[in-house]
Amino acid sequence: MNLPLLSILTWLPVIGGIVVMLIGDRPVVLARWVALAVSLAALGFSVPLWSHFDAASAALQFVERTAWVPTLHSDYHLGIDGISLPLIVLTTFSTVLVIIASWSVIEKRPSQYYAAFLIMEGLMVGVFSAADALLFYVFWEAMLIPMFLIIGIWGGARRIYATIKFFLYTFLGSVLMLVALIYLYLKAGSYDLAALYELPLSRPEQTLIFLAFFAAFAVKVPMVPVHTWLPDAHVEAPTGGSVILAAIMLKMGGYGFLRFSLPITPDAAHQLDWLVIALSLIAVVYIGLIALVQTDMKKLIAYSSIAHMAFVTLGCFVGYEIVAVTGSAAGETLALSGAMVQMISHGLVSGALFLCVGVLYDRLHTRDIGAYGGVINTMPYFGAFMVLFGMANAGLPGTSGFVGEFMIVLASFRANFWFAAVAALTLITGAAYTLWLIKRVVLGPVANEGVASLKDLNGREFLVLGVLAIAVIAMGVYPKPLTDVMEPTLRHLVQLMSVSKL
Amino acid sequence: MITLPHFLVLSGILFSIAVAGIFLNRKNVIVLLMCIELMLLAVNFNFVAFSRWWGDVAGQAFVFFILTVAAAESAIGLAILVVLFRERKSINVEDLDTMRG
Amino acid sequence: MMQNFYLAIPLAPLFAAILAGLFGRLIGRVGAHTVTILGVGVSFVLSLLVLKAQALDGAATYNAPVYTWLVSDGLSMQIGFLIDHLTALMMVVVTFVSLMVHIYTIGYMHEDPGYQRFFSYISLFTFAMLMLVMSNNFLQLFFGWEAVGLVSYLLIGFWFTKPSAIFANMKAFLVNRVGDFGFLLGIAGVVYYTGSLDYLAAFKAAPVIAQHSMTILDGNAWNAMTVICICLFIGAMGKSAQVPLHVWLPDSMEGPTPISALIHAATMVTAGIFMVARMSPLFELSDAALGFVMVIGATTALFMGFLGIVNNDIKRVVAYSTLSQLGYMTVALGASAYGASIFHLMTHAFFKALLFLGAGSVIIAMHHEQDMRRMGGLRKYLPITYATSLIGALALIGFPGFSGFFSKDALIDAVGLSHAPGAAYAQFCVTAGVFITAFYTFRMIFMTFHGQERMDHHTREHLHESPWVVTLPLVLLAIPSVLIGWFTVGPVLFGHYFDGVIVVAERHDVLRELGHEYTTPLAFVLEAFKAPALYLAAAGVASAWFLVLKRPDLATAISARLAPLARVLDNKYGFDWFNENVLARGTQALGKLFWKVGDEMVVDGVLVNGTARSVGWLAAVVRHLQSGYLYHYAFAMIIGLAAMLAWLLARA
Amino acid sequence: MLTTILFYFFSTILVGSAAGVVLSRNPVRAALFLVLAFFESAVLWLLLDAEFLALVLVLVYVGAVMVLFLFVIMMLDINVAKMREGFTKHAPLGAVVAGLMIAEIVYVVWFRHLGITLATTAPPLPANYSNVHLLGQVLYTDYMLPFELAAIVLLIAMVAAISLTMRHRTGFKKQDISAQVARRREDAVRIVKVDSEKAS
Repeated sequence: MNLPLLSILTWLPVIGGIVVMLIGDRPVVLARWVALAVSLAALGFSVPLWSHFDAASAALQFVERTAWVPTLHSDYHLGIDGISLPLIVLTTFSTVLVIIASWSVIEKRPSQYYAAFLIMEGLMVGVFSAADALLFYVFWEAMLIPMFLIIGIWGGARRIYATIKFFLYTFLGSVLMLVALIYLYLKAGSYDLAALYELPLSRPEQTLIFLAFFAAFAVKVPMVPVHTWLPDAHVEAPTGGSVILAAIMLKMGGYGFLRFSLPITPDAAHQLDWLVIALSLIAVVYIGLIALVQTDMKKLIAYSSIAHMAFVTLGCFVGYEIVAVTGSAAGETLALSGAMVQMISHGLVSGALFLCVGVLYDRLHTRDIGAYGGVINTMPYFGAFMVLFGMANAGLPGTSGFVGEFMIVLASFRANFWFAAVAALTLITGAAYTLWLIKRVVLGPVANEGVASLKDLNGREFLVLGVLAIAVIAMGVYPKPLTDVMEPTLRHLVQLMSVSKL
Repeated sequence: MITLPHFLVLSGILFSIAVAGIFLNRKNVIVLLMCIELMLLAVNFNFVAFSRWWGDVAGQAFVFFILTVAAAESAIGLAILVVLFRERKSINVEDLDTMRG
Repeated sequence: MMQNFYLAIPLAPLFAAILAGLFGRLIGRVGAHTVTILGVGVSFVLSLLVLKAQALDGAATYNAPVYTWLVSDGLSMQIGFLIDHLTALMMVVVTFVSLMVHIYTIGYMHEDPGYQRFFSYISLFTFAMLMLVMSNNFLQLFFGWEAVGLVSYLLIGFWFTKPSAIFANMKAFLVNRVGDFGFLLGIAGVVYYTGSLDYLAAFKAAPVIAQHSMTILDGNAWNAMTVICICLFIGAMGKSAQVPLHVWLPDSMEGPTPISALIHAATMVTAGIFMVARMSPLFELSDAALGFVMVIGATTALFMGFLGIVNNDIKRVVAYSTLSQLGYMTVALGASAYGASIFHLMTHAFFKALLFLGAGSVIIAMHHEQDMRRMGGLRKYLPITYATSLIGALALIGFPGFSGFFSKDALIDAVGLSHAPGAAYAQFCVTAGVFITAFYTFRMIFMTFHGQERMDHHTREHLHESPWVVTLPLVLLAIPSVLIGWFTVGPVLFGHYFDGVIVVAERHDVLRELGHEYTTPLAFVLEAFKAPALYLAAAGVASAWFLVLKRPDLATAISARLAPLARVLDNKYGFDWFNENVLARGTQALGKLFWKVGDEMVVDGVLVNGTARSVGWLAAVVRHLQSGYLYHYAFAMIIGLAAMLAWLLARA
Repeated sequence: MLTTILFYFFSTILVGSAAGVVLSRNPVRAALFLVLAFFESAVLWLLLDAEFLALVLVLVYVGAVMVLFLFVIMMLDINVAKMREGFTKHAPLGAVVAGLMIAEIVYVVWFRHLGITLATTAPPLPANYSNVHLLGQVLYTDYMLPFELAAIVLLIAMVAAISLTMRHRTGFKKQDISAQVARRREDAVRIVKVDSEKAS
């Protein structure tokens, strides 16, 4: 198999998106089917990616490299390891679901809507597979544009406010990242990530670079206190936008930490790990409580996303404390692995929950929790799915939501009892806001005529939620294939983290 | 004995007079334009003087270009002035504040 | 080969649950109950074989993984089975009660539209519970632990249109989650010190753990084992409804009665007891943790019993009785009498399931009326129910010869011998609890089956004995409730049944001390006549008879006289009030505060929009510099030029 | 010696006329002072052996640009009195800035000459020196491209000036050929069907 799989995965959806855009809305059916075909093809191409991936190696695989901007010593350099692979598959997977889910829901310029998602898919794959910092940055920023348009064009009433907030927040962070990348380039003379990994840096340099990266990635994750763009963006985004935002965009922050912050500035990361850990733990409690009092379903799920992503950042950085306390690196890989699993799982679960909200919104055109009640009476299948995904969100064992949290709690106990204790509070808060949501929306007697008139899931919705449900349960029952793929890469990462670059 | 500094100081004085003129005649656009011409003249003086002292005729070529641009500038400036006067019946700078923030 | 055999035990009900749950419409009502009963029946029969192999044939302990769930960082997390004497016993209890409840449900739920769903749930529960007891590692234990919680959630909220039911199920899940919070930390502690999730590895490393100490709060070094055990026990407190995490259990009675019997009396709530017994090698190493367990258990045993006295809802009385009995089991754990605790767990499973199902039978007959004040004199209408309920009640109060007697009596004696911290308090509680138990149990029996008929005319005309699917389980449960003690007290309690499974430190071993005096079951029964417990129970029954049947007016007078006390009991010591008004409202208020002040005012208001506003303000200020006058710009340019020149000159 | 006298003589007049440009009340006078200043400059440039530029200055500047200035000044009806209001308002500031600049320039010229010996007379010119010849050689070889650009700049300035000042008067009848060609039958002819026999 000598196909340039990564390039195909990156550019096929982009080109497909342009084609869909050119087809236009007349006829919509054609645009839709082409979009579906393209996304399915991308998913198809990610199958050999997984099957041909050598899980025993930590090296970059499927490498493609040609000169790109020779004057800046930047190459078109793609390659994936165990960190990127699951995220790429998650990307192609969720794009297919989003396209199916928005099959007949979007009325305004549907072909452009599909095109935006396809183009974004390609760019996101590019982000995850770029092995050149400049290339990464280009994909990273380019990806904002389709998302900006999706929220700005197909969003809700306050979409302009939300898009500007979203854009400014993320852009502010990534500009600082660009500064850091340029500095690194001037020092290393190359944008190649491998070269940056080996670049020795003094402590002040590392600290500044770390903070610049932190600005970019913390916004994306998002971490407290730079999280307020997320609830607004989610509330205003169309369902598909919310799904991609939650499922993949947030992962870029975590991916950035793993790919840039930890290996490039290990000493600064060690020095400042208290900051990240403190913010993560604060997020678990603080955001958990905020989620409890939300009255808008999407906002609630958005806040729960923040709390769940706090586990990712905790898992990424708790390793340094483990070494500091126990003197051995045991548990570090576990924490990183937990962070990765949590990212994938959160992608599936929060995506599914947003789709559930979308299902309700399509019918009654409100996201207000108070407008629902007893939905399960009229929509039993939907109710079952919602309870399942709610339980996954609350981290029930046997669903994917449990795996990552479990690993991270186990690992952070090594660092400090209280880290684990505060993190484990999510068992309570997570269950509280999720179950209360389910109680108010799904269970109970039929609340009003609107609910009484609801129709249960149609085949398309059932298909999408069913596929996600299978994925969530499969990952909860047997997560080994996933962690096996990542393990060597993460071990390698732990090594990079532990070698001082001073 | 005339030395280079003579000319340089002369051009400096000219330039400074022009600067002072801009402050004094701040309301009259035409005089402002004239002051700018004076400034350019001062600059040209420097070019010519240096060109003479260093025996490099390129300085004079630059003066040539400056003259060209200055001519173009005053032509357009005066044209704008005429249009402005037609619109506003005034060339008083104090009346021209539509660009205020 | 053995693995497939063991695997079949939990998977049969799981398969049945999936079939009934996902294809319920396809296979219909009969199909649903056939397939689930078949599934549970298969696992019951197989469990019996396992018990026979373990207990009688002396089969070796089986401990092997089924599959590897996940490997990371050298920590291998596996799903696997540990089959030994304890497990085998639990499996039989679980599958037997479950089977009875399945059969009973055919009658109890036959009018319900969610018939298939219900069967699917209880089968799923059986699967989860089996996974819990058969586990050989903490991961699977936690999985089963939460899975039974999930099914409990689903079943309490089975009638999802009933607001009280969906409130109760959320409460149950959340309170359990508070326990699980501690449990998870305990597991994390075990993994930290042993590097493995396996029971045996943890047990082997236990002495090492006990030598470590942890600094939890500054300056306070705690023994690591104490911390771990208390954390694990917090989990048990949630699941086994110990004070103060007991609040969910009475409310869980909002669910259908069969599941009250199955989950909230016989099996799930005993998971905590089972777990602590399973972890005996760990708990034995921490006297502090044992003392904690004992005090909590004793408090639960006595004070929850009081609540049984004042309640008039037949199911809730049984529920409080369950709480109290769980307290007894916990006390026994604290006294290191794990065997007694498990023994009581087993007998309690039978007679409490019996009592619940009996109550259910009454409720069916009364057309879903649960208030005992509207019953009375049902003895002649429901003879089988009456007889079996009476058997259950006698077992519960520890009437000599009934199963409950053996377990309870041994348990009280064991506590009396214990020297653990808090043993004196515990002994007082369990002894006083005997009187209380007898009193509320027979108050219930008398109010329901004896005395005046207080129901309305319409109900009375339709009173008749329940169908055979309801009474058959009652009878089948009544048999072990009477007899099981005679056969098992010797081997299980004082024999060597739990050798090698439950580890008891030499100095804690109260059961062995008791065992020295033990000869035969009959002697054991006769021995009881020397102890105060029996007389206390008799006094309890007598006072119940006196206050309920003979002088009902006196009961009212007493409660009027003791009004403040009655109010405290009526309010259930204020736990619910505290949870709802302080905890729930408090966290909500805090959440709202964080949201409105933290997110909207500080982050969004000051930081985000504040930045935007300050930029706007700056722009407004700077805007005034743009006067629009040409000469201002010219001035600026010239002055700037002069200044720049000056700077250049000064610098060079 | 003669050059020194000439220099001082003409430069005095130059400075004086420059001051006149700045200070005179009437823009016409200011323009005339500027003309004088250009003349003096031309003479001084002759002293610097820049004959061609001196002539260009007189021909182009005095002959064309300044005439344009005068023309515009006279064409526009300028309220001189109002223009002079607050004439001295910014005079102190102007004086300070101008003084500062003089000081800076003098400072540069006298103290910061970067080691170049300035206080010398101009180097002697070769015998067959021809200013025009040399300038032409430079302009048409090394500065060919800028020279042509300058031409384009002038052209653009011309076009711009014309288009800016062109007045579109209304009320004329003009022939619009493109409109005539673009006319189609449908625009002009309307076929009306008249019901002749119907009684109203």
